[in-house]
Amino acid sequence: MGLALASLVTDAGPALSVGLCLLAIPLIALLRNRPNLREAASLGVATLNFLLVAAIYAAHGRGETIPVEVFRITDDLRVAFRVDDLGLLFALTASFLWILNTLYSIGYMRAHHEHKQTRFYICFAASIAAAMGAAFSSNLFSLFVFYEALTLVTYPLVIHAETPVAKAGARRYLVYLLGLSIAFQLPALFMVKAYGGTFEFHAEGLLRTSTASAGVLSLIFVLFLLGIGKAALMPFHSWLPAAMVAPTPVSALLHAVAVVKAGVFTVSRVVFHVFGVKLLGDLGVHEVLVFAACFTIVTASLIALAQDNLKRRLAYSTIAQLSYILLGVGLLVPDAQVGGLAHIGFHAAAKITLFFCAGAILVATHKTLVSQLDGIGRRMPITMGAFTVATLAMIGLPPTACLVSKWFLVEGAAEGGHGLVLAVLVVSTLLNGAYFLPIVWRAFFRPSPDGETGWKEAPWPCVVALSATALLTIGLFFFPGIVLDLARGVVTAAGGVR
Amino acid sequence: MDASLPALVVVVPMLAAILTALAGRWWRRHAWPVALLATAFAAAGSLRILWRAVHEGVVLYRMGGWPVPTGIPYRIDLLNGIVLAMVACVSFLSVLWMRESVKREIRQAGQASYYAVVLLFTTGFLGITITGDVFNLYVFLEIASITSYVLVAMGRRREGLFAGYQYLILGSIGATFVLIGIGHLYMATGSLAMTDIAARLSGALVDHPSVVHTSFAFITVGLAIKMALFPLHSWQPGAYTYAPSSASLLMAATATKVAAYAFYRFAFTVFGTHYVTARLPQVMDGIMVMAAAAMVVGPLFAVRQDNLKRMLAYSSVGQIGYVVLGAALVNASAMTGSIAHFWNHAASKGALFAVVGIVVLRSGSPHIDNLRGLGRRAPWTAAAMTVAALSLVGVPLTGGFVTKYYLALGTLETGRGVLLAFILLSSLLTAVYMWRCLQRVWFADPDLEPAVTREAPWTMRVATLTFGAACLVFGVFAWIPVDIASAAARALLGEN
Amino acid sequence: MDPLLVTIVNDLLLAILVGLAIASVRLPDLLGAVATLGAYSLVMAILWCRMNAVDVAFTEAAVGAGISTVLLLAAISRIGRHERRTPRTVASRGRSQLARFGAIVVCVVTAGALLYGTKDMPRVGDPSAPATTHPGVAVHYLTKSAGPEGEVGPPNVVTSVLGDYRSYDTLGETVVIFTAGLCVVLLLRQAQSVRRRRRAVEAGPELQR
Amino acid sequence: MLEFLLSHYNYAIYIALMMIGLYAILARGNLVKKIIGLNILQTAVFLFYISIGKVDRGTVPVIWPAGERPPGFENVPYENPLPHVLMLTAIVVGVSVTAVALALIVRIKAAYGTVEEDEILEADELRDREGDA
Repeated sequence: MGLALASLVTDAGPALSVGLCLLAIPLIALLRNRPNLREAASLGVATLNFLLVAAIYAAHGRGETIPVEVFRITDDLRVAFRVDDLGLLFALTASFLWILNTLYSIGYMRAHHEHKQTRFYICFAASIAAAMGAAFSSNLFSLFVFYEALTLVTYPLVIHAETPVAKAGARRYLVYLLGLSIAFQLPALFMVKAYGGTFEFHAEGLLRTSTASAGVLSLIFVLFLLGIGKAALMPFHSWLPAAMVAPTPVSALLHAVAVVKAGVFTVSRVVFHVFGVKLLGDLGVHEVLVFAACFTIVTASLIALAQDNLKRRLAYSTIAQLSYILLGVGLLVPDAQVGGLAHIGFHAAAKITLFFCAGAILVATHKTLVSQLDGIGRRMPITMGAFTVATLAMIGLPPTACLVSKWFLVEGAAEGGHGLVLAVLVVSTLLNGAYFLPIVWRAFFRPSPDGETGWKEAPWPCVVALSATALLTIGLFFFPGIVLDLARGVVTAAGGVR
Repeated sequence: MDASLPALVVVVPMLAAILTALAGRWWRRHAWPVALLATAFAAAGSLRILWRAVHEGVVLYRMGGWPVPTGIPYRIDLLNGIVLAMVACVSFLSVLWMRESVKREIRQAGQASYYAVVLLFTTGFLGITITGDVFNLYVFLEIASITSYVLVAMGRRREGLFAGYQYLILGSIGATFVLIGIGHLYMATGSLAMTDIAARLSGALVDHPSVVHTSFAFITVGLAIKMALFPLHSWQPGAYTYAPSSASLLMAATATKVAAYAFYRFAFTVFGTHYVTARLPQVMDGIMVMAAAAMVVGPLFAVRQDNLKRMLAYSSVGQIGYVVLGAALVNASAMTGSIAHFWNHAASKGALFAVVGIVVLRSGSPHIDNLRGLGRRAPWTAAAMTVAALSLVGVPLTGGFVTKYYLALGTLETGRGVLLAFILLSSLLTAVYMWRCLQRVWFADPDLEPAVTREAPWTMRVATLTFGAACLVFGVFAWIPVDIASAAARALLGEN
Repeated sequence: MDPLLVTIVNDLLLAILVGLAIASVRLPDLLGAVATLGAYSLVMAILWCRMNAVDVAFTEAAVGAGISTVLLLAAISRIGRHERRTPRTVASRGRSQLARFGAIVVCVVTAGALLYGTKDMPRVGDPSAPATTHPGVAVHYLTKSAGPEGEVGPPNVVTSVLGDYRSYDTLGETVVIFTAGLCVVLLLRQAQSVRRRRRAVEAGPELQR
Repeated sequence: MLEFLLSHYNYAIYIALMMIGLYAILARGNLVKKIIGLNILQTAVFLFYISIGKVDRGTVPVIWPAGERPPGFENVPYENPLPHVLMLTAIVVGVSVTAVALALIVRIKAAYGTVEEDEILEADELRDREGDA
């Protein structure tokens, strides 16, 4: 009986989850004239969705379930879902943070008197639906559909302000993400089908039986790397800072919850379930990924140093941190892969905190530049406290979760004998410190220029949300089990057992 | 009734045309309902014929009961079943759409005659599609052509007259070339029925090979003019730009694709797959190059247009490349994509021209800036346009993606991966010019006065939304067109 | 008549055709060109008559030499009879030179293709040509259509084919005429209304409705 | 070679006529001249078809009742009637196209004041430029 229920949950759960998020759209639209109910609906759906994903997690044993077809477009093209560790890792992260992100949005959007809030919440719900769909997709086509949908539904969020700057930023966002995926990811997709015969993911890589030449297979991998723009590998990263024109909750959504995580998630899917660790190792083409990631980490950190705009500095930090994940996955060493995958969850918690804080500062004091933050810690102690915690996470210091993932990374790199990678990790840690710690120092140890000292925190939903994510960042340091187990599950199934 | 349906599908619009033309003087107000009913009958009938073709195999109707090489047969297999349904349904939706537009753009005294010409246009293309006799195809080709020339010339601007004339000159050269090709074919085989020619072709190739080759060359070039295949497309942008909106809609969604169908029919049924692959591989390669070039050149010109009609006309120059590429690759997957594109392109281009027609009706001009305000003031129309634009670009879950997927698979299967680059470049360019439109629709500067101030009349809205919905249906339930298209492709190639 | 004489007369007619066609195309006076075209059609009709295609010859004489010429004359009476032979501007001179060059290229290529086609053609009058011997088509019409027991009846096989075997083509042909008539009326009526409107504008605003 | 030329003389002439017509359509600037060219082109194709149907020593395809043929003609073949039928249709189609074309030309003359292609193109270009400005 219990087993039957469990299999029911894992079979129907993914589709239900996507459906639930989509259901929020008409609900929000109907309640467009009653803001309280509208926001309550958003929050309610977010909570329900997380509970659903949690239930799927609880019901899911090890390994992966059998794909459940949602609908058939043609015989070749099917939208189908299944539950596996990698998908759950992404889905759990996104669905949990969505609750907090929604809560935060309510405070932020109201305090800011933003226009077109209904459109905002609709697109918000649609983007999380797309993220859930991507997480649970059981084949490459399905994943591609949700990946593209995510781009399209987040576009109205990025252009939200509809100012010329917002339009320019949003155009770059769309041109990069859509252009790259049409130009590179789409041919890769076609080639996978033509040379691999199927779109269905396989634990050891669907291309493992392909008879195509090494050159063709390497080309496919490189096309994927070029085409998955959401992973923000340099030189295709510039959409991410450009998208900073969006309202802060959107930036949080882009950076922590859905968009960039969908990018690294897709790369992980390609590495593990399209190519497989063994095939990639034989081809040797993973070196491309490793070098690109190393280059991105160092370069992005250096650029971040020079940014005065807080959100832009955070954006470049994100670019660097994403490459940690890609680096870990690309090293093809089990420990490094566990670290990289775990970083998906850990970085999300920390980075969302940072964006929440940046938004809270903006709402409370209308400040956007790092150089304006002198003494802000005394006016907004909770916010800056959370900020400090997240900063420690970015550098990789205890007591934050990112230490755990970084530790695995370092261990994996050492194990694989990648001296260069180790050096990059050391340098980037120093650089992270160099561009984050001065902010903390300014906030707490420099006097406020205008001499104001009274408490002036952001609206309570914002403060609650950012405190929760900061606590989560610490909590995951002590209890990293859930995330690590899922990451290990992925790596083990891929044949990386020791 | 069911048995004679193939004849009725063509004859009913024909008679309705004569009726509206003759009775139009006293009956002016009834022209539209008559046209609507006639095209509705044709649409329903052609869907029924397609259904029969899917479930019972080839539908054969012998005119006058004469056996096949002696008399004229109507022969509907999956390929022309698809095209027949496309033409009839597009005609029905276009007629439904055009009532308000015709009231505005055509002089009152000419409206009844205009509907008659529209019906004859439909008759012509239905006839081309359904017939199994090559000379009969030519006769209906001329009916379709003459009406096309006049439809173009009915535009309000004088440029329409000259565009119509230029179309007439090139179109007549094309039709004459087809006639020359048919003459050579007749000379070599002694027959005019398609299946009979196909059966006698191997003998003809032994006795009169050069006659057969010349025939193929002239039919191909003639049809290439008719389908506006790059670089023989020069008549098309002017024609679509200056024609009345209703005529642009009707022509863009049907005309060139029917010529492309005729090419499929000649190449694979009359001349036969073996002939085009074994005897003329270089010719097919040449057509492939033209198709690939069209796919890129069309959008390249479209990107620079500010006149929406001209933009969409150049877009059609590119899209016909998708339809022809499948034939040129002679591969089941690619051909599946191309045949499915008959429907996909009809849906997306139909929706886009319908929207442009609404913009012209409401704002008076097809300039791209007149799209502003559409999203706020006419959300349904704007939604249809968005879906159609996404389909044209080839975003997943729209019909366009399905086309691209199967074409791409075909290029890879035949080892011509280079063509993939053309497909993708074409998609990117399409995304660029469609984006120029969509941005004005949805994100126009709110301070500017909207050019479109209210939603379209219900007839237009229903038709436009149906076109838009079709883009989605063919993308989400793509197995409907793809299963048929794939079976049609395999039948043409003799695979099973 | 002596077969050789027949051939010579026919070939002479063909040569005359070419001459008339060239003249018709080259004459700057449109009226003259149309008259020459009429003569061309007439000679063509005579030739077809000599080739035993009497029905076609009648039709060509009536329609090609008759109606076409009348239509062309009617059109010329409304637009003027002189073709302008000298380009007006530098741009149009360039354009017309380009057109001429393009036309020559197209003609050479087309002629080449057609000449290639004649390589394996059965000679004119070959009794064993496929078109003549196809049992289901030409032979069927000639042997089964006529007479009291025939499938159709009338002795003139052209009538039988036109009216019965391929009556559907004939229906299409009728529709083409109808279409053309309808289109011409539609186009010219529009012109009348344009002219009427212009006259109304010239007459003054009070006359406009 | 000479024999081939003589036996295919009809075809050579039809090709020559076609080229005259095609050249006039493409190279002539006067719209009426183009139509004259189109007429020549079409008639040339008709000649081609009629030549296909020619049979040596053949007679008009009007069937005599069995045994009633005049003496000396008992074994004379009939011409192939099918090309004749096809060309009856094609002639009518051709004149229809001519009629429509002429109606268009009359309208063009009324709208542009000229029937010379280059003048019309210049007028359109001028209007486009003014439209842009």
